[in-house]
Amino acid sequence: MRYLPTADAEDRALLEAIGVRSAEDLLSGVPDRLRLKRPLDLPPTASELEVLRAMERMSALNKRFRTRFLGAGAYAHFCPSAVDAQISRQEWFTAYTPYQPEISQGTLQHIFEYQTLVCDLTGLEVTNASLYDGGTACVEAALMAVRVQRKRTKVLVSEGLHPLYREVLRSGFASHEELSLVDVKLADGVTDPVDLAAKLDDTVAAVLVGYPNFLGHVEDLKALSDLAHGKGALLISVTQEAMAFGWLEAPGKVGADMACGEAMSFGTMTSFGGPFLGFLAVKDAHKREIPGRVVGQTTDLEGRTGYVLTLTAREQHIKRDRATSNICSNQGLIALRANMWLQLAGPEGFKGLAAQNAAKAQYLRARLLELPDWEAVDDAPFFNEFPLRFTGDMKAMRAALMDEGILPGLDLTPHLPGYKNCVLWCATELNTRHQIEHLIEVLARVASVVG
Amino acid sequence: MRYLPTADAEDRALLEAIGVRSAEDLLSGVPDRLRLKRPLDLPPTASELEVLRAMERMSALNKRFRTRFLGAGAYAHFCPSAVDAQISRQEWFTAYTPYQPEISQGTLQHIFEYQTLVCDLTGLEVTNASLYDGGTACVEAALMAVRVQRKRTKVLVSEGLHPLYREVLRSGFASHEELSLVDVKLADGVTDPVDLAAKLDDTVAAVLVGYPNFLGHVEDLKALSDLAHGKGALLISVTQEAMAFGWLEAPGKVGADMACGEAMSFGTMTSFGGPFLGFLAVKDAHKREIPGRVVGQTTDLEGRTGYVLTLTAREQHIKRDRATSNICSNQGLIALRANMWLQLAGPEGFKGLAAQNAAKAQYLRARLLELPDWEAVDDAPFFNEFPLRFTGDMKAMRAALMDEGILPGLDLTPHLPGYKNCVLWCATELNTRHQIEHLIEVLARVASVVG
Amino acid sequence: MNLRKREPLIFERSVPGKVGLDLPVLDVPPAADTRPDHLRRESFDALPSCSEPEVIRHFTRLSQWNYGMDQGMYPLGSCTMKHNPRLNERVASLPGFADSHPMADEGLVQGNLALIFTLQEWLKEITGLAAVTLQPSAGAAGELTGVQLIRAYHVANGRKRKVILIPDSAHGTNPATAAMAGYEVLDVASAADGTVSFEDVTDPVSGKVKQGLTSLLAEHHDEVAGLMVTNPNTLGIFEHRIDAICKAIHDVGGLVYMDGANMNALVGVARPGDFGVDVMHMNLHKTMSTPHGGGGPGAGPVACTKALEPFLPRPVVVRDTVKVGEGEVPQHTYRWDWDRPKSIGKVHTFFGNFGMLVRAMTYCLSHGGDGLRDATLRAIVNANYIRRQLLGVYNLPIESPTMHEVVFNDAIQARNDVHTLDIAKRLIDYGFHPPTIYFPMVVSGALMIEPTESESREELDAFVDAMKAIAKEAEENPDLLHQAPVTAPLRRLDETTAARKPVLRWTKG
Amino acid sequence: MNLRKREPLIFERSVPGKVGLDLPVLDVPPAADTRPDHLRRESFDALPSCSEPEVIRHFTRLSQWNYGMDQGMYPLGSCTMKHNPRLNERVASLPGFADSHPMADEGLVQGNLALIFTLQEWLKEITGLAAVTLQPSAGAAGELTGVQLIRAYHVANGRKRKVILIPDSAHGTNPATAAMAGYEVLDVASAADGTVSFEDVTDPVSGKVKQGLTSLLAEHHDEVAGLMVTNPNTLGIFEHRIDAICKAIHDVGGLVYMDGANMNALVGVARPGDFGVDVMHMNLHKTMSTPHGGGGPGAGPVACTKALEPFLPRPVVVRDTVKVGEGEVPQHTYRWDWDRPKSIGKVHTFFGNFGMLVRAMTYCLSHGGDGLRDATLRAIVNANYIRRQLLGVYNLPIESPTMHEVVFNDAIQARNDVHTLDIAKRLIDYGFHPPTIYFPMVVSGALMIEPTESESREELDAFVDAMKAIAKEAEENPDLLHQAPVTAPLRRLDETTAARKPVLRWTKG
Ligand SMILES: Cc1ncc(COP(=O)(O)O)c(C=O)c1O
Ligand SMILES: Cc1ncc(COP(=O)(O)O)c(C=O)c1O
Repeated sequence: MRYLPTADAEDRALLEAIGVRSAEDLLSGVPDRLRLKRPLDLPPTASELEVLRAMERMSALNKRFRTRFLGAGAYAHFCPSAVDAQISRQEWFTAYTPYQPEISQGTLQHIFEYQTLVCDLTGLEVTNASLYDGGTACVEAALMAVRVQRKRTKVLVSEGLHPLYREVLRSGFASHEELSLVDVKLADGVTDPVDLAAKLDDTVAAVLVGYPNFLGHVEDLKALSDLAHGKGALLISVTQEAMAFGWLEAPGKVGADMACGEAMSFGTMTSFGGPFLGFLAVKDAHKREIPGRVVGQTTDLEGRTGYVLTLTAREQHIKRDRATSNICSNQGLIALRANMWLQLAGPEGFKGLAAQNAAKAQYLRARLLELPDWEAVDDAPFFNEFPLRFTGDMKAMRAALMDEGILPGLDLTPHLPGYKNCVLWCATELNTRHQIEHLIEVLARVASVVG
Repeated sequence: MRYLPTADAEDRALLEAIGVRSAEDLLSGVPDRLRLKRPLDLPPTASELEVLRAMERMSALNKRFRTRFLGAGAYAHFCPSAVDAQISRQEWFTAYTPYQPEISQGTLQHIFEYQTLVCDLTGLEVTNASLYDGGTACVEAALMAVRVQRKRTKVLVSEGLHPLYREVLRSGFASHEELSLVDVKLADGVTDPVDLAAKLDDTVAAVLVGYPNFLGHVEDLKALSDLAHGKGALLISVTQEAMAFGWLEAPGKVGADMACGEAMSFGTMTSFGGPFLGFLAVKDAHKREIPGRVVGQTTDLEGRTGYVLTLTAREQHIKRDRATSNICSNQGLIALRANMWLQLAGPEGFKGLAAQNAAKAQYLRARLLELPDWEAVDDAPFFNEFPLRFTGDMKAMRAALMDEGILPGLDLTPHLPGYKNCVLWCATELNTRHQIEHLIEVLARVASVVG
Repeated sequence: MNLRKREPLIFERSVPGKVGLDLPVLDVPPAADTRPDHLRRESFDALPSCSEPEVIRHFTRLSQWNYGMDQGMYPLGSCTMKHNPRLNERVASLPGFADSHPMADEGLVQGNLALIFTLQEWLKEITGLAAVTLQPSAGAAGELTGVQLIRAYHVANGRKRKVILIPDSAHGTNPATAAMAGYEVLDVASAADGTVSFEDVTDPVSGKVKQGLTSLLAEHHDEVAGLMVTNPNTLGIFEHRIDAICKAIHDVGGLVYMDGANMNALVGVARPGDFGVDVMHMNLHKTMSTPHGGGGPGAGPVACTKALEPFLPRPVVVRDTVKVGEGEVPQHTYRWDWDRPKSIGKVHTFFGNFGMLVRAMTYCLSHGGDGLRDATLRAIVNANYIRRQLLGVYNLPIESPTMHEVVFNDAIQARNDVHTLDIAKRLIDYGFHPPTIYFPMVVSGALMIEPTESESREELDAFVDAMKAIAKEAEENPDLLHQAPVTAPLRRLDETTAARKPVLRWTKG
Repeated sequence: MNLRKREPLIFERSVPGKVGLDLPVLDVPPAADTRPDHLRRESFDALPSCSEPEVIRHFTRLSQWNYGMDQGMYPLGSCTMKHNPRLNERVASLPGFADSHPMADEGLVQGNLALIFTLQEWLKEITGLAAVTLQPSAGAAGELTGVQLIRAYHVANGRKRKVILIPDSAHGTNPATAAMAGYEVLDVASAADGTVSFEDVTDPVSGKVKQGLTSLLAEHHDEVAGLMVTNPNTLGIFEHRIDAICKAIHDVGGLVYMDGANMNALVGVARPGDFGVDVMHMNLHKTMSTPHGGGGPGAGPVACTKALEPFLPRPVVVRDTVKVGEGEVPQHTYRWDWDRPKSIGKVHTFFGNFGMLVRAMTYCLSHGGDGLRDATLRAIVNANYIRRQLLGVYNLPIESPTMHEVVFNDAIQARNDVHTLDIAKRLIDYGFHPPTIYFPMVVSGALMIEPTESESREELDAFVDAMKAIAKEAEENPDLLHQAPVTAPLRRLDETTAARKPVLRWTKG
């Protein structure tokens, strides 16, 4: 097998040095009664060519689309070629967590810069080296809020949060009978301040709201956080489309006490939902309660600046059952993608791309509303996603688009009560005007056929 | 522009330091009368996304084929993913020729290992860091033979050499009235010993023969070199399909005095014919006449082994108009591909792959000959290519195959007298039995339609 | 070759006006500004302005201060640093996989569902368990999923259980996970041979008595939700009484969770499902070589028994087989089953770190059943070769048979006041990444060495020579080791100050 | 970070039986052995047997002893080491290009023909010349092509001419090329300002007289086939009399070949076709940034006047335009024209280093006309910035205006017996690749510095600081410089022995 350095001569030499006849002799630690007495019932070793062909066949079973208008938590954005090239360097992608700083300064300095950028985007003071994804980041944020808020045991969750984030939250809280999750209703596509006010009391540790929310709408964090703070609750801003940070003010600057969410938009493919990039940023006062790896700046014996993993007293390998979280491996390489993507984009590029996202989405919405069978649902401001109600035959319409190589937006019917027959459309800098016109053309055809 | 480190502040600082107002002020060396007074009539700067799309559109104008049976000097072989990954390291692909050995040991040791392998494959003693491609390698070999052979001014060229190699040879010799090229006929698909004997005399410096030749046939180097040596001429073996070195004895071990040709088969794509990898290996006695860069082993101040460019007294930057060649840049990165490809293949893998090439070609030929309209032309032994005569409608047949996603072998009609209506078929390890059966099926269909 | 001594933070390099990314020409009307004024993004405090070449050089130079698997042995015990084939990276980036969308209708992603289904089948055969979920993002996430399955199982059976037993040699994620799942953790003593002790154990030094499995179960039997055990354990030793341990836990109605981080020592040799384990995770970024990426992403699939299957995270992939006709190859279609009333829900927003699953599947197909077993055996041979070569040079605190990794400590060198940290740092000067140190905690000054099957005899010997040279230096020149590393771009770093006065981001100054 | 001191030759690592590549299952009958016995390949003497990880590590470690563009400034004068965008690599590997076949019918490769046609149009506009061939593999191949065009032109006009004039500052490929094309080479003296001298020049030291252009033409007028001139020349100086030079050559019926290796100083600023050049080459691996690959591949397109076009290498791409109908966008199709009776034939087996042409096309499209000119200007600014910063610190032998590169020498440091080689080697210790040294030969101890437009002010300053520090060391501690480099994995290498007793390959023993 090409990956194994085995050769009769070499194997014999090793076994002789050890003083055994065969490798099996080294299994003495595994009692005979516990051994597998047969070969694994799996295919044999295969050449690279054969494996490549098999996997290409498998990948070809997925339908590909020239044009995509689907977001809903996983966004197709442009990624400079330099990013893929860089993360492919063995120095980055094969390395382990930087336990030995003297031989891992590359990874450590990168994380320190990444942390700086996440704080910059969120307007908060402390963050970590990454969390698994948007959904699990919500769980860590909510549990941290409960720790920080001591005896408060209730967490309010806006129904504007991604439905799957909410399910991950429920699963994470299930094991804690002492804690409860309460939903907050939507009104006109954003968190209903009335319902929120009604549910806020001094048992509420925190409130989670989307920014922008699942519908792509821009929540007024300022107003919501004022409400929350009024009752001593923390406001946790949840962002599923981090590209919005190039369009919207940093949550930390408009009242959010914590910001978490998903940053896959910075240089990562949709890749069926993973690996993605969870993030969580908090205030300095709360830094010792943050979960996960944190990198800090320090100096070496000769006073030169360097970087190390720090605040480890929070972590599982030191605190064990009193750790702030059990997380160990995180999404390191995806954080590297995000860091490099952001450094290449810079302020001009980032704000410029975000503005193009908004422009494409606004144009798409306007063109769709010119069609007879598409209706506005609510008119909250939005970033690069928005819902519209479809009065025609949903199934036929979707099928027609797919036949034309267009992946339509998400059918909200099964995902959000009150949005039956609505489609969540997403447009990014990758959607050309030509693609939009083509979409409209096909939809118009469908309409005329049906009507 | 993203590649330029320009910013008003930075530019101003630079210009101030230099003591000029604008960059144009630095053009004082270019007399005004000689300057271009207008902007270039070319499109403006474009974003990466736009350029990528434009180039993707252009590449899509080329027709792609699932199945390819075309070789004729450019061969599709399997290349391990590790090769592309390695040559993509900036340490390799962005570096210049290793003029400064202390900071270029990577490139230098690689070339030394590459030289070792080329000598191993060809059975000769000295080679260089690469030449442009198979055709220009023939020119360098022939001119070197003339230098080595002193007053001999004639070079015999077998008609079994790739027609384009022969054209490059003619172009290279055109500037030398004192030298002449003479063709040697083919008999039964290999160099005709009778014609060769007839044309050999003491003005002949060297004889070039294909090994295997353009038709994929195995020339008997031993017999041919005996003839050449009998008249004091050198035998130059020309290999256009280096994969054959895993199947055929090293030319240097069966009489060749020099071996040159094309080594793109080791890890390089067909890429419309370039960049490819020319090679030339010679005997130790002739080493000071070899063209191009040569790497040698030496030691540093502390006695540690290291590598340097050597025998530079042959080269243009020292000898100027008395150099052995004008070559400066060569095909370095392609040589790296070949070196790594060979090291991964190893003796087992290389001989194994070569044997699979022979097996696929033999099977393909056998299946084709079962069809009514395909006839053998000659029955010389072959490696992975062979010619067959087609008695049907060539144009219709080729069109039918292409419609089915099959790229047929080369139509020899315009390329080689005596091979009218013949197709040069090639099969490699990439051609599955399934592909071959599919080909036969389509050809059978065509036959039945026509007949 | 990077001979520069320092790479500034990118923020120090930023010059307003430089661009590293050009915008495409906007082909639609510019966006109307619908943002409330106070929600308009005006500026950034840190986001740098640099040209593309500067950013590329910044990261390239930084990368050159890392050490990777393609350079040499990376003997981090428990981390299983093995060869990361480039083929796996290439396959994961096939557009069919990389561009597929998690919210797309299942009919559009049949390839992904087929891959998930197939990889699950491989892992079932490898673990000997009945069901598998690929949703957990890493080992710790797998542990949490597994413990949540245990909790759901007990709840479904109306049992109130609040204790999880964990051997003191366990990895930190085990107790942290149990706590995160709302359980109280009780340590189980380790016996002299390094495995789980049934009997209580008295510490020779402190005289403190640590409870063994028997007395713990006697005391807490009906509170015990289960046991989390690592096998082979963190000492690289196979729990030879694992079947008895499982039986003891089952007898009190508990379930056994196996931390499968060390499955690379068992694949093709023994199967947890066969020796009584109820639920376990595997680290695909260890056993199946998906790259560690400088900290992640990983993938921590969970395998469990039939009894636990109903509780698995949703959705679950289902294969429907359509027989096309007499003697024809059966055609498969795949779908998501979301209707899982007993499911613990979701442990990842979508379906886990899918890109890692693609790499793991590729790794499995490349090795095949035989190759996977050969890898296991070679990993064990390599660990034992190192054990044999360093025996006597370094102290081997526990002599039970070594599986895939061996744990030495600094007892011999300590006599010259040379400690584990010194030895580790000195290895850097010899061009090796140090092993895992000070873990497991049951061994003082542990040096945990895991070579994996990827290492050739030549590389093993180079490592052994370095370790021997260091032992010699410890005798002759201990201070040299206290100074190490001396050839790296940085000397030892001040971690105390870093934690006391944390500087966790750059700020304009 | 690679702290190992040495990487053995792969051959020393080989162990028979190891495999780095597994064979696919053969799905056809094994090959019948049709080879004559004496032509059967039995064995290899050097080809190594290693596992894949070993080979990958071997090359990775070797690579870590190189220095690349993505690490820092690479000021090799005349080599134009500029940023190599990854986009260009990505585009070149698009299957549509990478898998296309040179012997395929032209109808199947319309994309390639379109690319070749378009790039030729760009180069025509940039050079101001009428026709372009992309066939030459590199600069030297371009020179040979160009000189063969000149020869063919003279032959076609029934002129016998045997002399090519070349300024003594020319790159070695110029005289080597002329000789290879069967010409006799005569040197032309350089004037004090570094440009071609019309007058004869007396060497102040030797008193030898070197002929200038005027006397050479007077003496050889009807034998002169042409002149090969580099502009800007190898001193980075624009030949300000180039129009007069061209006229003088044309007056004797000769043609002017321009070595365009330094076109990166002229793109968008001045065009050879406008100032009288008949034929020239460009190094796309310089001006258009296709990567140098540690020695190649390059691409050396040749541009020429209408008069020379008939002689260009064949085939020539032709565009046919089909108007589809009223006001519609014209449709193009492309074909090869092989029927070129006057063609010099072929200078490459197929169509040149096509993959490099794809990269160059991508580079052109990315920059656009404005970006190309901006790049030229910034390259000139950077060179002048270095000139200004190092003025007085190093000796500037010729003070004519600097274009894209500046040539200093070691005159000042020589007083302390510190020479160009010492300065170059010391730069390695400071983390920079040295400049081109001892070229051009008209300057003794030349230090030829070309920063290119890719360098930021920060990087230029770092380089300047290093050069100043070295100048200081030359004063204070010359021996330090004789020892340099001291921090690289190897010290200075013995090139004399290497050439005297050449070891050019590894042999068993
Ligand atoms: C024994 C053991 N258990 C659990 C883990 C945690 O796995 P992960 O880092 O994938 O969360 C590790 C990884 O270090 C481990 O070694
Ligand atoms: C001035 C000059 N002319 C010609 C050449 C030769 O170009 P190439 O190396 O591409 O053959 C070079 C490259 O070093 C050069 O600098």
